[in-house]
Amino acid sequence: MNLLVQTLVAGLLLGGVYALIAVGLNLIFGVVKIINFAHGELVMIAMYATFWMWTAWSLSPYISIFIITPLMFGFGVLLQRFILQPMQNSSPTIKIFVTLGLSVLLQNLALVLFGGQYRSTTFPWAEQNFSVLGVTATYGRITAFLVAIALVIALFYLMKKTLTGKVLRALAEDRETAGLIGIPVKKYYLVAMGLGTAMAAIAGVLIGPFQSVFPLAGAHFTLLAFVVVVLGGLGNMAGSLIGGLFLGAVETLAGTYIDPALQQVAVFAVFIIVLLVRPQGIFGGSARNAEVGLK
Amino acid sequence: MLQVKNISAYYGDAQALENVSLAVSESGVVALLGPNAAGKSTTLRVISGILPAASGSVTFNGEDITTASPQERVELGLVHVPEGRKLFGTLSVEDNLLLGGYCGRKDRKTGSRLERVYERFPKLKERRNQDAGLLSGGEQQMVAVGRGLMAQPKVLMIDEMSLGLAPLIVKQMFSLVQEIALEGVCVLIVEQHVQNALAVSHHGFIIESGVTRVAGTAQELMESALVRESYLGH
Amino acid sequence: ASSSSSDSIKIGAFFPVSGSLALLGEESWRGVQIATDLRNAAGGVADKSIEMVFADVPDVNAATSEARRLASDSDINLAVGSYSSGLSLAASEVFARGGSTFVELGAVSEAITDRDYENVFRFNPAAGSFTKLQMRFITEHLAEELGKPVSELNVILAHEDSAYGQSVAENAVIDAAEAGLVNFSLEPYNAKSTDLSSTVLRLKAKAPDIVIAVSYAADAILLGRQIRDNGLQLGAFIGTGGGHSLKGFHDALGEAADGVYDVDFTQIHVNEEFTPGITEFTAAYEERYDSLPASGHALANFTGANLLFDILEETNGSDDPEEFRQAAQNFKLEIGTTSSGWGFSLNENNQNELADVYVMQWNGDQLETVWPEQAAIRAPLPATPFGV
Amino acid sequence: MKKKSLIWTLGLVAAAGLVPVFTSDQYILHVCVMILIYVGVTVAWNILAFGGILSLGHAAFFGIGSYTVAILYVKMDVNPWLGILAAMVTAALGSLLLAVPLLRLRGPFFALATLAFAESLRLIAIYAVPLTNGSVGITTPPTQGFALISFSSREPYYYIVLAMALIAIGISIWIYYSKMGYHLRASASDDEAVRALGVRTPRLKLAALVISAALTGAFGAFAAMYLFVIDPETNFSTPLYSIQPALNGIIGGMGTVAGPIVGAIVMTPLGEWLRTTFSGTTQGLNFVIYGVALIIIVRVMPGGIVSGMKKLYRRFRPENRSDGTAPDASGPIQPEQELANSEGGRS
Amino acid sequence: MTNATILKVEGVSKRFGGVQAVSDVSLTLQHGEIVGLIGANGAGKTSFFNLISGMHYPDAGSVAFAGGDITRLDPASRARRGIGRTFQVVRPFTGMTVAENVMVPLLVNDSSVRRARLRAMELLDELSIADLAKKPAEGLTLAQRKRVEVARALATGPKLLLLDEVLAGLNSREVIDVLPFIKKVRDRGVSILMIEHLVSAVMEVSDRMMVLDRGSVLVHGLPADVVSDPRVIAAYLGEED
Ligand SMILES: Nc1ncnc2c1ncn2[C@@H]1O[C@H](COP(=O)(O)OP(=O)(O)OP(=O)(O)O)[C@@H](O)[C@H]1O
Ligand SMILES: Nc1ncnc2c1ncn2[C@@H]1O[C@H](COP(=O)(O)OP(=O)(O)OP(=O)(O)O)[C@@H](O)[C@H]1O
Ligand SMILES: CC(C)C[C@H](N)C(=O)O
Ligand SMILES: [Mg+2]
Ligand SMILES: [Mg+2]
Repeated sequence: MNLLVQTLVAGLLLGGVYALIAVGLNLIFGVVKIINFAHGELVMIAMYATFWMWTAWSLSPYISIFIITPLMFGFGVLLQRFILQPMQNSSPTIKIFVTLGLSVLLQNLALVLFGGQYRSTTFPWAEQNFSVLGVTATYGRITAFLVAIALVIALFYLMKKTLTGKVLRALAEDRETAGLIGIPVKKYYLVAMGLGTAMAAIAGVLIGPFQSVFPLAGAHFTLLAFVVVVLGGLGNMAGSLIGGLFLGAVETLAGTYIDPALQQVAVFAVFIIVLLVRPQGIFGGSARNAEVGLK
Repeated sequence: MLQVKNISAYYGDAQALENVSLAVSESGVVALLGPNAAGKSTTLRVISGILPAASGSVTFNGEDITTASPQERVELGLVHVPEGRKLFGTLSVEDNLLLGGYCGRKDRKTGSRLERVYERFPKLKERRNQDAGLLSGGEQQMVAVGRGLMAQPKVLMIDEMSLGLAPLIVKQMFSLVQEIALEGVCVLIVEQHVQNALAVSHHGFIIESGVTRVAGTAQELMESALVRESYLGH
Repeated sequence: ASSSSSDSIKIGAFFPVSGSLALLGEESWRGVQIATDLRNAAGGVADKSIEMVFADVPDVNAATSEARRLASDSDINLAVGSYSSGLSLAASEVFARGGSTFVELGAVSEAITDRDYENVFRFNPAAGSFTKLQMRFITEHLAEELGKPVSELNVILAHEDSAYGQSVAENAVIDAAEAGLVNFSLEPYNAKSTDLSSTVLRLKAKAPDIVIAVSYAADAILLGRQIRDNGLQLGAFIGTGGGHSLKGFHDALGEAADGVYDVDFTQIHVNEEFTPGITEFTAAYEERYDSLPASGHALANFTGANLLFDILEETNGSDDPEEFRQAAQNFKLEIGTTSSGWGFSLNENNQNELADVYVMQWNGDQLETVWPEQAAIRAPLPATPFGV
Repeated sequence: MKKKSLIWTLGLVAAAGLVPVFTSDQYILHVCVMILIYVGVTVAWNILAFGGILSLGHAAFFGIGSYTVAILYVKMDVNPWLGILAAMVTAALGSLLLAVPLLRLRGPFFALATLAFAESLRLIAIYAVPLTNGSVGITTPPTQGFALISFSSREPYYYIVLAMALIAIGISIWIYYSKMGYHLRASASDDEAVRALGVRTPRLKLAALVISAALTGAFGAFAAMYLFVIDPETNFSTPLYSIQPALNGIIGGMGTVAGPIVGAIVMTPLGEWLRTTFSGTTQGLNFVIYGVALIIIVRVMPGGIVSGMKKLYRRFRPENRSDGTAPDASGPIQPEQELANSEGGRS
Repeated sequence: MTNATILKVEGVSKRFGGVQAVSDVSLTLQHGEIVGLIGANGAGKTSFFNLISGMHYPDAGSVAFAGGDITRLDPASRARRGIGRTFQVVRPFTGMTVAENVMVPLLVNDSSVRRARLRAMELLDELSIADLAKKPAEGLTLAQRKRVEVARALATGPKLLLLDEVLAGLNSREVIDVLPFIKKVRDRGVSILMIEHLVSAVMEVSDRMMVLDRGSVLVHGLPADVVSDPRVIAAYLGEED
């Protein structure tokens, strides 16, 4: 029983990380319509930044996050402005390959700059254990989890209630018409990409204290984040949260009770099965909605 | 107020406009007519800035806006309601309207503008929270025009305004256009209902194969042999 | 037919310096470079200078491709490599089938020398050496220290599932049985996992006395951290080279890493009398790269490259495969005579039988050799792994 | 146009056939073999692309093919030629596992499902040690001979894979210009509309998937014999056999007949060249350059090399420029085609 | 069902979420008959077409065609049995030329690409768009695309043709040119069901007309009767001014 509870807790905490990474991706995928295969690399960059700020200036991740996040927002804006925007009119497939190129580039740039070493941000507070009834978790993971939830709520509010959110949703649907009615499309794409990148950055900083960083540290997250986004429903931030938690739980449960070597297989299997049952994702709207939204 | 001089335009390598000129004044309805593929929609696209003019000029209130962005033009009051309505289907009716008012959002009068649109289209008020994509064609056209009005246009260009609308609605749309024009807006309509269109407009232009062929008052056009022959079929 | 030009010997060198194996691939290549430069500075081999022709082999396809490229160079009849078992299997296969010589200096999978290729050699210890030493250490030292008879010790080997982990695990099963560890089991996990909660929870459920781990870098750190976070108490924890030798492992875990054992290629904190030449190596490394070696791989490759040069000295600089094989078969060195402490004597599979690994223990940020005695700089200390 | 392209094609085939006459450099031949393997896989991948279906999981079929031939040969002593045929069958059967996703998911969603599918197979190949030897993989025995598809020099491999690639290209051209090609291309544009016209698209897409998978399996099997080491990390490698063929196809011109061929011919040597040129300098630099090159190529020629070249060509022949007609659609080279007809791929 | 009956729809209903798009609609169509379908926007006309062509399945009711029940048949099989349709929002196959667009349905029953090409040209000629044959379909104007749509539907060799607002976007002159063509198609033995808002045009070609209102049949009868029916005037046509 305790094993089950502990497994579930571990899974949900892990799922929080997935959700955190996935919401940013969701924004980019949903609005800018780019399958960003470099999303994991954005996380990786933030992890390096966290590490260096901690090692060089002893800046705690929970402080440096306020520096890194805006910087990464800017980085996202630059990426959009100089790499993605000129491609905006190309077919989605073409754009995929630009981001793939970007991912190869960033991974290897990190290798060129920092070498293959594994670096860890060892922030003691984050490593302390919090334990209730024999179930334990570190502060670092709990923080990441809570921030994920807060962020998703914030983003949900942003998309549904604010003008910016409505504009982003309109862009997601039909960018040409949005431009026609006077919305500065390019500016909002910069915003969306910047926000998405900032989300990735927040994720990177928060996992810094418990995940080592190396050039390929982010690569693994990209596919998982896509799985989460698709499961949760495109453009659905709450869906990403729940999808992330769900997958985290599936992964650890499968690992503990089936075989750790097969835990990823279980995740992918669940992904494909869910898609078959509900192609629009668990929390996607009605089929009609999904169709309109994804045109 | 809006003056289009000798524009030409291309889609890739294919020329769509060769030499189109037109001018509209402060208010009233102006009809832009022509057979299929003449370049009417293309002309509107050039005017609203989504398609660049290869040559020629577009001026608005004396200002040359040939290279201005669509946003700048909307801010100036040049608003385009595209063919096929092009609503944001997953957004509610109200959100669609609000986005139409994006450019004027800073004056904080969006609320009252919204109310006026609802007054004009009470049906939309009923459906304000419904996803626009689920409306019927006629309702969608209302939202499209309403969205255009939200931008407080000085010139409102409506492409294929009555396409796919029930006769009842078509009638409503035509009288609506007249009403809008009475409020000091110039409405430029592209229409296939030539007779109805000329009946409500005071001016008209006929484009054929990317060239302005005829320009004149509605009356003149109604009486011209060309129009009777090629558009009215009698 | 050797066609090396009279004044230099060209040797192919395959290491992954990009991609996921880049870290230790680069370390291994550094070891070879240092050996080459030192030897050339000292006059080369049989009055010829050594020229390493390098090829980056991030994955197996690249390894095959590069092996073909170098093998088709008529001046290259001999190659070294490759750090990773998978890459080695591919590159050596190309060389062996082409009739040229391949000398492995760092990869451990038994399969490399088990294929009975006449011209494929391994100078470094194989997976079996790791597991044999681990079992010996458990039966001869830890059992007593933990106060349990060998037959009652609960030992689990957690391993990543790449060729390296798999190969070690296969040997461990055999060696554990031989050593009388009846209570021995395996826990495989995926090398690219970003979370090892499940593995740790399973371990916890099985309450082992000793955990042996076969890990690369990221997973070694992750496993350590999650053991600590879950409060999994162990009598001893033994790494198997790879990630557990890296300085980054200690950096990430800090004091919690102290007391963790690790069986690996010789590291720099070792009885220097047993490893003649190691100080020169360390000095040369520090001078070139401005830091200490990240793990034992640089040294192992350094030692291996020097052995290779010594054998080439015997053939008078000829890299003819047949001559090389004869010379290598006849070449013998006592244990304790090389910079890694290894001796040299090839078995019928061309595996160097006198290459071995040692037990080390983390202490501060040093990985100190503690067992067996002739290599040790201190005795193994009892400790609570990961601070729990 | 038709005649001209026929002459071109014959010329190219003849040139390809003559490569070993001009060089016996084993490395160059090796690169040529790799190019042809990629031509084959990309052409196979592209059959789905005709139907607007983006697969990022062809490594699955490639790996199934490799493992089929290797397991049959090494563990059951089945002749590798038969093994290649068996590989086509197993890859085709394996592709049926994707049948339901294929029919239910669209655009990027199917692509992601294929990606996950191939990753799963890789993990399963690692896990199923008794069958696959796990990560250690399978090495084919060195015994040589035509019957065993094992030779000491590259030439025979080259001719075998050249023949296979030509067959694959032939099949792909045949499909493109047959009923199936028209229906696939129409389905790429609007699946619902094409069904309303009487085309049974589920069957059609499934056929494309199975053919594509079987061909990919054949090349996977050949590659297994050629590279003799078969392991999950390589033979089910997403970058090598899922992404790269897609990349070749897109860079060449997705959904066109010539595009994937051109793409594979350009991209394979580029990667080789970068690696050999920059290896030994700064680690990873070659991939940095590769990444940059990729971004630039895709940006400069978003429709792929083939249509990029056509545009250039037309630019230099102004008399062709504004006659308003589309390029002749009956030639083997098609005007640029996009996978999804709209933004972001519809779901 | 008599021999001359080609289509028999009985009591079909369809609901989308909160909207009852079609409710209990029945219609019988005889061989060689043209029936005009009119109704306000959102009345359910297109949805009714979708039920006949198989894009959607009815929640209740049945559809029989040429003597067999097809209520559960998929769209492709219905097309093969002889139901051709156009889409209100035209859907040309992009990336293909106009001729190739028309070849797609022709290749369903005939594998010869050459024959299909010839036949496609004939059809395009009939619709007077032969000059567009080699143009990419995406570069056409709306009206041109509508014609391609009709050509494509005809190319399926239909016994029943469902035309969804194919006259929309044409001016009066062009409409006058097209109407005889529709009659000609009918004279070849094709039954036609057409949705159109251009009442004068539908009246001219239709044998009967049916008016839908909020999903249900409002009036069904001879064209002259239908357009003078006060309910139709109130709900659809509006008072004459
Ligand atoms: N997106 C496009 N790409 C290429 N060519 C186009 C495109 N849109 C229109 N054209 C071409 O430009 C010319 C003018 O088209 P336009 O849409 O302006 O005509 P229109 O007068 O609005 O016709 P309609 O009444 O049918 O809407 C036509 O020849 C058409 O084929
Ligand atoms: N797939 C769908 N999902 C949800 N609602 C739908 C769907 N299709 C149609 N509807 C709704 O059903 C009703 C009938 O729509 P339909 O398209 O059949 O009307 P119509 O009579 O063809 O109108 P129009 O003349 O404007 O084309 C509308 O309210 C529409 O919003
Ligand atoms: C980490 C290392 C010990 C790996 C090992 N060299 C191998 O064979 O792959
Ligand atoms: Mg138009
Ligand atoms: Mg309709």
